[in-house]
Amino acid sequence: MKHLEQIHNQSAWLTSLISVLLGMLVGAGMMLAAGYDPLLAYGALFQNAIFQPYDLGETIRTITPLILTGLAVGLAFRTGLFNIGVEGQMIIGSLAAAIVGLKFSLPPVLHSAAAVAAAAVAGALWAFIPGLLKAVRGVHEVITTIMMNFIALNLSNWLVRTWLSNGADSTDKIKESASLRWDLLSQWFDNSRIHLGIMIALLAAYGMYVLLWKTTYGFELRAVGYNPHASEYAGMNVKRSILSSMMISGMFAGLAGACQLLGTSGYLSIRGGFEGIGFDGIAVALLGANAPIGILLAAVLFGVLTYGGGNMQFAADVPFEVIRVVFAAIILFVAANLSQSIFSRARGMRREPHA
Amino acid sequence: MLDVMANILQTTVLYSTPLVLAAMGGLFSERSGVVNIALEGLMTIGAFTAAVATLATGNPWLGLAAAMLSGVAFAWPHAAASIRFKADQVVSGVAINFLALGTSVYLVKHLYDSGQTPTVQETLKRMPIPGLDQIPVIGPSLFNAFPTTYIALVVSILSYIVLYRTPFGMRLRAVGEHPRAAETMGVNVVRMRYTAVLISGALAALGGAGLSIAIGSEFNQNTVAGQGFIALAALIFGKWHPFGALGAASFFGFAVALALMGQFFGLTQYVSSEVLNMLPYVLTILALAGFVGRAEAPAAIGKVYETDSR
Amino acid sequence: ANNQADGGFKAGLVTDTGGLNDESFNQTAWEGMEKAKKELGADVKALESKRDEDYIPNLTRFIREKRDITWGIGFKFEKSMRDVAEQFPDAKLGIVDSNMGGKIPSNVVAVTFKEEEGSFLMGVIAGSMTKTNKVGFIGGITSPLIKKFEAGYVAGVHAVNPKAKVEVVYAESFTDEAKGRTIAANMYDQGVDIVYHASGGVGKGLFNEVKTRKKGKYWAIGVDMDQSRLAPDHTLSSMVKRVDVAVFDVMKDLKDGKFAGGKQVELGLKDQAVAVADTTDKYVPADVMKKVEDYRQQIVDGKINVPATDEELKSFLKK
Amino acid sequence: MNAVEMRGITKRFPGIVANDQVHLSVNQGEIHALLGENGAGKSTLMNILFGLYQPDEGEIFIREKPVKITGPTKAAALGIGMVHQHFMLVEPFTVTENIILGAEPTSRGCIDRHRAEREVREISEKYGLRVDPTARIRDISVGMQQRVEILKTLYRGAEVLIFDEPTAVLSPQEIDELMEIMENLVREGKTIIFITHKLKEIMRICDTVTVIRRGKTIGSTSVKGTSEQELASMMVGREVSFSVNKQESRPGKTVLKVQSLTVKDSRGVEAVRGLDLEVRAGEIVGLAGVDGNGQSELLEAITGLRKAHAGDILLNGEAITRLQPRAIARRGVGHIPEDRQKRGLVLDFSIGENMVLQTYDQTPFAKGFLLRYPEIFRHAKRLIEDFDVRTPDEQTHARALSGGNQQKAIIAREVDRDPDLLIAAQPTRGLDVGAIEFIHRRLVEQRDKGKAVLLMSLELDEILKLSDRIAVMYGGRIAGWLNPKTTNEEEIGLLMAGGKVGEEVAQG
Ligand SMILES: Nc1ncnc2c1ncn2[C@@H]1O[C@H](COP(=O)(O)OP(=O)(O)OP(=O)(O)O)[C@@H](O)[C@H]1O
Ligand SMILES: Nc1ncnc2c1ncn2[C@@H]1O[C@H](COP(=O)(O)OP(=O)(O)OP(=O)(O)O)[C@@H](O)[C@H]1O
Ligand SMILES: [Mg+2]
Ligand SMILES: [Mg+2]
Repeated sequence: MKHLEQIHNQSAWLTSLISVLLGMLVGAGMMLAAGYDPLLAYGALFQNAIFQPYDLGETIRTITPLILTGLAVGLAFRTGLFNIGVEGQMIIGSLAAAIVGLKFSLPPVLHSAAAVAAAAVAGALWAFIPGLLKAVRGVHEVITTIMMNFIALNLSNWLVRTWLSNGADSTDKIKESASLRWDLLSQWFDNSRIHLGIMIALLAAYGMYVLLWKTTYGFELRAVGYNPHASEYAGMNVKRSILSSMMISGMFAGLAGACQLLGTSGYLSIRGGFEGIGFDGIAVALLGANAPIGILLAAVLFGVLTYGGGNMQFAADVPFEVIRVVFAAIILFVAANLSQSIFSRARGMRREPHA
Repeated sequence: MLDVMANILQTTVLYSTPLVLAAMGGLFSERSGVVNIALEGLMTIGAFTAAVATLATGNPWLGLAAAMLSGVAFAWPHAAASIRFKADQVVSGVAINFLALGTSVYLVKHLYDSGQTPTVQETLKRMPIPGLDQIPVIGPSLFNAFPTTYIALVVSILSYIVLYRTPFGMRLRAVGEHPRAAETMGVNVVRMRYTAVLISGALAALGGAGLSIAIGSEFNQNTVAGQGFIALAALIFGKWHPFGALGAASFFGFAVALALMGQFFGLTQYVSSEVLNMLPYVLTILALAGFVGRAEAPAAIGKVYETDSR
Repeated sequence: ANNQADGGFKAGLVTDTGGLNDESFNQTAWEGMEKAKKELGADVKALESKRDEDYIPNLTRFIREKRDITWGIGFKFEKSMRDVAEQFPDAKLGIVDSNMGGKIPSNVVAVTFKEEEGSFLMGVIAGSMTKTNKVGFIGGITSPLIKKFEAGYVAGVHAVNPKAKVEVVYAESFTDEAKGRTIAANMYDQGVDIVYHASGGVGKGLFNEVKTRKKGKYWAIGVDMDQSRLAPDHTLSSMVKRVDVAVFDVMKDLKDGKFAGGKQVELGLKDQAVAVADTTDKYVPADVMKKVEDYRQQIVDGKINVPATDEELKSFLKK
Repeated sequence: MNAVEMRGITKRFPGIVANDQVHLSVNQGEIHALLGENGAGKSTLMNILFGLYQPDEGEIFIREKPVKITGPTKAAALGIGMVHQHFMLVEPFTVTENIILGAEPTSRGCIDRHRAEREVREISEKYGLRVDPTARIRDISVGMQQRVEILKTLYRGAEVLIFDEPTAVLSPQEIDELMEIMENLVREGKTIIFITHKLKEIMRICDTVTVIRRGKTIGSTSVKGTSEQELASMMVGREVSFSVNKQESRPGKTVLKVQSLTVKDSRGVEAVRGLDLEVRAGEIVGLAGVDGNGQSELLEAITGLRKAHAGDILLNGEAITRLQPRAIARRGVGHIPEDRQKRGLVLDFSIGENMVLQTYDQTPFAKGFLLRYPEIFRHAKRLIEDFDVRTPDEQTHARALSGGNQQKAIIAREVDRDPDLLIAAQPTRGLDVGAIEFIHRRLVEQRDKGKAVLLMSLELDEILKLSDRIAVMYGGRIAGWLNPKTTNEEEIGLLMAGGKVGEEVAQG
């Protein structure tokens, strides 16, 4: 993860920008090879994603959970943990939000706040298990979080069918009082499903920044992430750090679930498989160098391409999947710092190893 | 009772075969010090290529060969990014997963104007080994299995021999533990890691191919559905050892079999099928927490290796 | 998929996450659209949904294009359809496979099928033809829709062969082909000789497995479309669900000025919207075919009330 | 005849010229010392000779023939072998596997284990390097590991052996053994290039010495015609004082009291067994012992990093036996850990952050739960100046500092916390004489300020020079107490090896 930090300096911004362009070029090449018109496709993509208020609102809605899952993955990475379980923690977050939204009756603002809080706590608890196993038994978090994803999926389906809906495929809509929708906001964006989750996501990003770089506890989390041995020598509680960083990560994931449920869908349904927003979070975090601002930007890019990509198929007949290829290419280019090596070759310099 | 055991064993073998192959792939890469979270993607591209090639040629063996080639082709950018360009290996692996899923589904839609390939008729069939397949309980599962199962077993044993008995394997492991030490002994770290990652691509793709032209008969975006990640888990669970990974993958298949058997025995009257479905995952976690615990990764895994002799 | 509008009739179709060519209801629905293009000169277009959250924007896109009708295919559209219907009261919408909990907005037509009726006939075939008195059913994800298949099938088996036992296993997936194969293999190994499935892609595994088994001894029964081409020598029958017919009929009515908004259009054997596949007589002997026809008539005539839920099945079996 | 000649070697790294027209010529069959401060460019030069780095300029001659050394394989073919400063051993592998790696004997495609082990045994007997060919590296002592390193070069038929700071990690006995081995090797006709910071070793065993400073050759001289003092000033460029000026100690009250302490190591074996120890204010207690006799476990127990199995540890009369590391540190224990990069620093943190690794949540560095970076950096700036840490600024990552400066940063941090008890474990390992001098002065300064100092070192020199009392550890116990004024290295060595000595100072 080390050299991703360099994204913070300005030449890295340039690198990212060039990588995005190169990535889109790869996508264009693929479209040309298959006989599609890339200009038409990309035109449709951006036109769809940002130019209409409705679509802009929907794009922001798409971005919202990506920010949160990106933060979840990024925070864990920062503290030396690989949380592949964001997907599952998000499912559990949705589940908790649904339970509160359906089974409780509270006044409007309080109700949604309670549902959001429940989702955050549930996500944190779901991440607590792999955290605990890692801290106490040294079990690799990659395995446990992968397994926990599948457990979450089945658990959610089971509860939806047996408890939350009386044998149906999906629950009822949550009570209006628990919703994160805000009519005024929706109206600004032409009745799209944009919701207050975006505020939660932005706050969470700011929260991660403050926590990690401004607070004493974040100092400890980062120290443990970089060097658990030295941290232990300095008197920090390494196990507690692992636990809390997993839980904060899970909390972000849970919030993403809350946003999806309380803002976007309004109900929980039986899932045939993973939605993948949690896995997308891995890409968002890595592209965003595990830093809040980077994650925000990466989520925007991801969101625009994802939502706009739907229109590409509509307007230019290009299969949506080319967007995934574009992503992959961007990530590879950024990670390999390819543009930089192209530059330095142009200047006749040799690549030097970094410390 | 015996036929129940035979059934459980059969399901175990069926389910774990692709996992074993992919885990062996991961083994080579990670033993050489390159994290391979791209197993999922490599399986995906293998499944895709196998289906397409078999549809085109009518010969599933050519399908397997083509799948291995495609695995090598998609492992190559992972190798190049993480070895040559010193990218973060997790990042690069995640990118390969996107790349493989994107490319394969894109091509399926382009080629067949559909979300899945047409049904492959010429799939690999079960191959009974005369005589042995008559042994009660283990006969029908182990000796009347898909060719991919035999391949998986052979690959596991070969992996062990190659990694622990040959100079190549010893160098590969040395590169994963202490690349600089290996370099001072004249081992070409970069070439070694490239080779390992490419082998990894071929094997993982082979595992994926089993899903589309042996057990299954088509490719769609759900064909692999997370099995690459399970294979990765099996590799870690098996402590980066060929037989460990083989055991872990089989354990997982066994847990799936148990969950299915539960339904046959009417357990669903007492517990929901969803709950039974959690069993494999819960069992894996319990096994890890209870018996296996800390697994020690190759020391240099995930670390970028800086050569100075350019 | 662009078409000239002739007579100005425009229709849109949004698939669920299964996609357009899913060899299932999305695909048959699209066939209905294409028929509308041919016979009604309609301008038809489709949008595929990647995730559940895409349903609303996709429906909205067609509505904003002022399409005369916009279809959402699959029960997963239930909630989204309601939202969109309320937001755009002037738009006309159609949903397949859901009655929207009985409360159908006035601008939505809800098309559902009596899958249990067709499944009952599959049960009749299986119950009549089993040699082992053990037949199987593979379900996808446990849900009311799949329960309809199960209940009808079990009832049908029971009706012709009360001694026969039905093994029911849910894969808890609609996509895991390997699991389908494993379940099928296990069923056959345990003496089941005929397996019916209602499990989407999981069912492919059933056909893969049965193909490798002895001809004339092990059988599969397909669902949604005629699936006999998946295993031509091992398929007894398929329960066909004519989404195309339903979709086309609704659009034809609409073009003629009749729109069944706010109503549930429930189609069964009587409407020939669920049916026994044409290829069934290939391996099913004439006497069984006759039995099937008898039961079909009784159901059409309302003499048999086919159960559609676990509870209804329980009381049906008691009789 | 010249075994090796390097002419006009220049090697540049980003921002630094590590070797600047360096000249080195080594005679066949001699032991040639390479001397220089930390960062002078010794390792770089040797890495070039071994083919790991390519020089930007210059020529190399082996046995008077010009060569291009493109990689370690080429170097091995030319008969050059290197024992690296940081061991190049694959820990989970066996001794044999490490030795044959890259040149494995095979039969039918597989490694011929028996032949390999036989060959290893043969060479090790020939040169008197006893090792167990089947042991795993992680299970054998550092001295053994070094023998494996030497065997690796011999297995490949090395004629010229480079030893890069081989003695830094060895106990006195092991150093003696190594010297013997080196003499053996020369007797067998090998040539040795020997890098060390210990002038005494050069005087003892080398024939010629070449001094480099800041990447440039200062000169070459025969060891016979020079002295330690002269070498030191050649190397540093100024006079260096070897003796530490310190007054008589005036011990005060007991700061640390360890009573019948038993500690188990990671494998559950008792590493410390019923040990008693006292350190008083205003004295330096030197803890000598062969590595692995429980010193590390003792220090870890005192600092709270390892649970005590039995016994008590009192700090200023209060039990700290069961306290967490943080609580112990706050009660006044400073700790300079053995392995600075692993334990002492977070290499990816700035110097500033590293300087507050224990105190980041206290005033003035934090207000409530918020960090105050301006204060943190101000603090770091002061320490950097006070302790002469060579770094561009306080925001530089610790990784970018040389080992010596990293060590200075740790000492600055620990001393500045003003602890009653300062534990220093191997504080000068691998450092050059200039840096050692500085650190020694700081430790004595602490003592004179009335602090209790517990110094653990494998360097008997250092122990003798700094300590007011010496405790020798053997087998998890204090084998004996010695008075530095009256004892000598031989006596300490004897105790360290488990022997008995007549004169001991009374404890307490
Ligand atoms: N790979 C590298 N990249 C950049 N700079 C380097 C590299 N290796 C060494 N240096 C720099 O080159 C100079 C010489 O380092 P070298 O390791 O040769 O010193 P040395 O004399 O061996 O020191 P020591 O006594 O501590 O071992 C140092 O300033 C160091 O910072
Ligand atoms: N690969 C590298 N890239 C850049 N700088 C390096 C590299 N390797 C070493 N250095 C630099 O070399 C210096 C220290 O080199 P060296 O490895 O000789 O340290 P050391 O021997 O541990 O410390 P000291 O020389 O103080 O004992 C540091 O400034 C470090 O930044
Ligand atoms: Mg050096
Ligand atoms: Mg050094």
